[in-house]
Amino acid sequence: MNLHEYQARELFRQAGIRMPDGEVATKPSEVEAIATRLGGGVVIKAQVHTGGRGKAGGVKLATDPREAAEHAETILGMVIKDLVVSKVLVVPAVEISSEAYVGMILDRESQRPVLMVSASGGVDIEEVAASSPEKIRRLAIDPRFGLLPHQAMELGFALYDDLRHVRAAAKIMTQLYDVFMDNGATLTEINPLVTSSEGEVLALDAKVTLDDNILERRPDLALLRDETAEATSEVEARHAGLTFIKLDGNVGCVVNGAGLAMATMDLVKYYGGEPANFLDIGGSSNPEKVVTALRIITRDPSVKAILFNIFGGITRTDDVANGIVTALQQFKVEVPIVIRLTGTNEEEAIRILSEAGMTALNGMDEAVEQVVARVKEAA
Amino acid sequence: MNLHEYQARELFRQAGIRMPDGEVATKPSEVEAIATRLGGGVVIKAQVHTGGRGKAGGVKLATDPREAAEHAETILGMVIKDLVVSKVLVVPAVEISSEAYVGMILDRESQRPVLMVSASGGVDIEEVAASSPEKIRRLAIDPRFGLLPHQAMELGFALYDDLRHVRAAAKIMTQLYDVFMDNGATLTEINPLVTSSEGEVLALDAKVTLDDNILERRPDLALLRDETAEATSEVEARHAGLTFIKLDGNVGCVVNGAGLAMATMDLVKYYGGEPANFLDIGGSSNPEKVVTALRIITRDPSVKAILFNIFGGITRTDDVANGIVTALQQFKVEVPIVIRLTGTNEEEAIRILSEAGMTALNGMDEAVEQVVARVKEAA
Amino acid sequence: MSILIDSQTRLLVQGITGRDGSFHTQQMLEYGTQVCAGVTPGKGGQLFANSVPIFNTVADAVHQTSANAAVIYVPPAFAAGAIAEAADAGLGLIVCITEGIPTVDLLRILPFVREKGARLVGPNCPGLISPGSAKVGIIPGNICLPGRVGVVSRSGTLTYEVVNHLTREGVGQSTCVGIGGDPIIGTNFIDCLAAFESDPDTDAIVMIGEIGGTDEQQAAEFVAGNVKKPVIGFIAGQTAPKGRRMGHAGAIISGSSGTASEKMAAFEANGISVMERPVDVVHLVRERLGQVSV
Amino acid sequence: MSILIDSQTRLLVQGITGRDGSFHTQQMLEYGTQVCAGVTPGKGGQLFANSVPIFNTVADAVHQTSANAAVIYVPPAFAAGAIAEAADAGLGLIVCITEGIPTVDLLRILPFVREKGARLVGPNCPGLISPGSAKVGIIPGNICLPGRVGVVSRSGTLTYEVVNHLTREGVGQSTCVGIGGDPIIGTNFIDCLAAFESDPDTDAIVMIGEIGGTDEQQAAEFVAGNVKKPVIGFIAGQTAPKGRRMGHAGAIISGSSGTASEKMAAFEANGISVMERPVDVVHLVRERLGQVSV
Repeated sequence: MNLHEYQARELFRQAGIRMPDGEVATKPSEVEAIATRLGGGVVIKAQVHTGGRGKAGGVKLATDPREAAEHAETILGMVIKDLVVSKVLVVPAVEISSEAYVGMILDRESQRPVLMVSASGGVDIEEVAASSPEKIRRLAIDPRFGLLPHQAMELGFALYDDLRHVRAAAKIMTQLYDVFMDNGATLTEINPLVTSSEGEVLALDAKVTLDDNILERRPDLALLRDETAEATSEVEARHAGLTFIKLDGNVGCVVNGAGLAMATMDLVKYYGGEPANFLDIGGSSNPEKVVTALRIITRDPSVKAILFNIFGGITRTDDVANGIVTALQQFKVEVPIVIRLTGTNEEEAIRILSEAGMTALNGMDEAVEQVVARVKEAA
Repeated sequence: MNLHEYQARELFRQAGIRMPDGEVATKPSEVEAIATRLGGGVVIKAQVHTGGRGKAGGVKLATDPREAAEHAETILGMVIKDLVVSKVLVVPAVEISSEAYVGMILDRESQRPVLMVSASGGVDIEEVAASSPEKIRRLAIDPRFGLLPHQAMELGFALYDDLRHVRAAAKIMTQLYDVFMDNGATLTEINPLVTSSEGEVLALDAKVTLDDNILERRPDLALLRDETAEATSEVEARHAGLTFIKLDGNVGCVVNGAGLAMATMDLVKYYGGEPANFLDIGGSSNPEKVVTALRIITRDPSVKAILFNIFGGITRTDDVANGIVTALQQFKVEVPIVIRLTGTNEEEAIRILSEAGMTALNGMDEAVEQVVARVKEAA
Repeated sequence: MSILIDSQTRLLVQGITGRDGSFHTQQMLEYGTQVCAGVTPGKGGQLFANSVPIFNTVADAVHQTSANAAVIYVPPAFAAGAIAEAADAGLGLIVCITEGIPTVDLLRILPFVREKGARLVGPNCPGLISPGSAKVGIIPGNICLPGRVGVVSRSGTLTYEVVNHLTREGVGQSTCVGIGGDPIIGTNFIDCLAAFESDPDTDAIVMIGEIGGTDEQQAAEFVAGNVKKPVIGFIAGQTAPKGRRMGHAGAIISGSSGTASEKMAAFEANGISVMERPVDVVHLVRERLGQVSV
Repeated sequence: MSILIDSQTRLLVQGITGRDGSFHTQQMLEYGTQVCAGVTPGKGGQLFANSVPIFNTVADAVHQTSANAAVIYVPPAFAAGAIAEAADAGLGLIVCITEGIPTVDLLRILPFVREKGARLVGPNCPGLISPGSAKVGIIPGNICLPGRVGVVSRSGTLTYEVVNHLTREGVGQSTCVGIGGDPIIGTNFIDCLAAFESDPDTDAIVMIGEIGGTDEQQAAEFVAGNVKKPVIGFIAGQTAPKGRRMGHAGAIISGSSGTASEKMAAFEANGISVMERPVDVVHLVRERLGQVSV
């Protein structure tokens, strides 16, 4: 789960990371008030879950409260990569002497959190990684010992010469590691980490991605989820225990298991179709999930046919069949449905479907070929 | 540094350990007010740094606020093992179904914190350890991983059968470990850990000893030091950077280094004398320390002669000589002083002493024999 | 004729009395797996299905029954602790089925598991099965057939799909291992490839990967250098968009890295036959085994 | 003719520019110790005493100078970190002089040191000296004499007292090690006894203990089972009261355990000659060496 910058800043603040003051606002008048309180120039930053907000005009410098309000007027309501900006963060403008990068990621290869630092900050770190990998220092941290003081100092010396800056950066790295581990993050990032003209080292941006699995244990973090920043159908799917991702095609897919769901999408493409979505109903079957899945998919006007691909293991195929029948009783599905079912309780499932006037196929290829053909017929 | 029970309770509370409510008081009227607030029966517990307060009458049960005030009257001001009781803790009386012991100590052998639990609580655990060691379960905790959940559960099962009690005890053990590690303790102990008649698991006592070395980093903990609970001369010595412990003899000893100080005391005894104190002036010499050392020792009327035993390494013997001379200018020392100096700057030291009309010996045995002889002359 | 588990495996089930644990224990018993103990704190002394003794702690269970492997069905909040408990009790193989364990718990516990010398499979995986000998986890027994093809996969149902094709065509399996789709897992492709390579009863290996990370690329390099047996590979997620997590926490294309095409290219460059569709597994295995036997 | 350090030791000083660090580095240089580098963050590039290069980090220093041992004089708040840094840089011997390090820091860092394969001496110890070859720490060089008696001690000045007696009587030392008086230390009596036992240039061992803990008792048992060379022992604190910390954090009699008499009894029971007074060291060493040569 991605956090907004203002939310990430709150976690940073709890860990003691030095940052300029800042407040979040939803109206230009609030922005004006905050700018007045802060005094001097301020930066207004759109709070959206996407990169490139700067290029999109979502970050603006204002020299006085009035100008701040004007910029807020422009930014609030702006659409950046399909997301509407409903909040802005207002922070004092800082005179910057240098910009560095400090980030922690979950590294699959070392199975450890990895701290990455670069003296070239303020730019897209993935570009730096691609073009000048030697500019990035990486350190895999052993959670048994945490980030040791000398490790943080060594990385600090990779960023700065001045001992005060080195110590301040080392401290911030330790705090960033704490944010990562204490909140179950998969990413914590400061880009840029700056030295101000007063010689302070400050985090000018805050980025945190949380592990979804931590949210059950941490209701305080779960509260940070901003569902207005997500597609409605994905939110609905999550509430029903499904994983749904909208794609650009026209073949709706309902599958159990993420790997099989991806393989199903791939097979649709293989047979000349285009998947309209990724949808995983998960391991434990439940007719209600199937109903929700069908409801979400049928809402998408580009969907011309729907494919069920169910390999019953823990998932009981009769539950899925029941779900389909129930859904069709609850609402009308205008597009053809092709059903592939095999595995646990498959005979019962076929019986349920045939009672409702439907048939099921046994092979995945066969089913995909058929659903693609149906879409072509519809066109 | 030993904490009072009420201070230890505060650390326990921060870690979330379940305990009965309780408040500290210095006057019977306060005790009465607390007992009224708490309602029902209360226990009034003397806050002193020594064991056996129960046997000494420092813990009393009161059935109502009036009786509580009466007990407080008795206990406040009571002297237990040379310590005056100036504070009492007032807690509600709890009906107890069982008493267990849970403690963490710093274990030298494993170089780890060791958790000890016993279903036989509420009694002197050292006695249990001596008489029925099989009744105590011990677990050395690896700080790289902390107290793992299954370890705590296993120990919980050693105390209780009921799963709710087991889980509650396991949680308390984890919290007790946190108190130990988060505050740099060398001992954290709950004796007794009880099950109440309502089925709760509660800490009925709280004992914490802090590592003196943590205090510089943790001013919040340093504030907990209760100098009224220590001998004045030992407090004065600590402020001057000395370690001083009063003993029962009549030969005052001023030594550099703890091992040499002990060996000096032993040698005094060997030659028929009795050391009046342990006093270590520490590694870095400083004439002011020597002055304080002499002031503290000469205040003790039982001291009949004073022995300096200084082996100069980091300690400069000339600094010590200067300290002696300065002290004798500042106040009169009525008893004979025998000085043994050797090592760093020893020639300069001898010059300083001889200018002041004193001589120094080179050998430790010789010096000790002489000081013992002086005491016998004085007798 | 298997890796990691066989008919000698003495299995202990952690969370045996839970909903999933009891259902799948029943399944494992029916499959013939030697389930010798269960653990549920507070239910020590009871019996599961009138036959399997239940203990309060893994240590007790191991002491009483000489179990040598554990499978874990406890809720996510307790799963990392359960893994540690199994490792601490000296179990050599720990299979964690539980989904939804906070990654930070795994980061903390994996070094402990490693120090104890245990092998963890999963978490969030279907477990493994050595057809005809033993099943540990949730892979349906009825889709498997004893034989000489090893299967290793990041996925659950996709594995079933592939295994089902093999079985229907009479191509049996030595062992099928689901390693799980999380970013942090105990046993990876390379571990399983190495085990299959040295298993005298495995002739060919099917490896089922997906988008995200670089495990398949590293596995491919490992194959080139260390695996003589034929390897047939599949990658799910050719049509997956960038930056979106495709169900599995590990299935996400970050930037330009972790794409299916990159992984398939790595397979081909290192002598791994690439399946375009799951169904292709049968003819590719036969083709490669034919090559080898020539 | 020594243990742990000799004329080949290439020493790095952590905290070389501090008050204690600079004073003792000067002393070590004068004694002839090969001090090849110093570390003080922020002073990298400078020179100490116009000769010893200073680096910002231990890693840099080791990389540039091939140092193989470190001595630490940094303040207590940074000392555990400095120990970890030295271990992480691959130094095999780390001598920590610093007094007052929170025990909890040591508890956390010791497993790291051990995993890195480093030996820590101390903390809160005077260090060690191999007379005539090298001195690492603060033991005064002028009281030592090259020779064949190994000395190991929990104490500082008491060691000097004993060594001084030996030297005055012409009994030289192979190495003198101060292991420190804290409850948690890196190197204990047994480690040093084992090293002296296998050092061909040590003929007899003097062990100076004190009240508190059971290290001396364990060492005595070790001597009985593993040490053929004569051992002469001393215990300070016969007159110490119970329950009071005698300066050293480790020097405390808890309950009835850790008393001097208990320790002296353990010495005698295990063939260790017990010195009543420090001065007795000379005749006991001579007596025991005489016995051995008979």
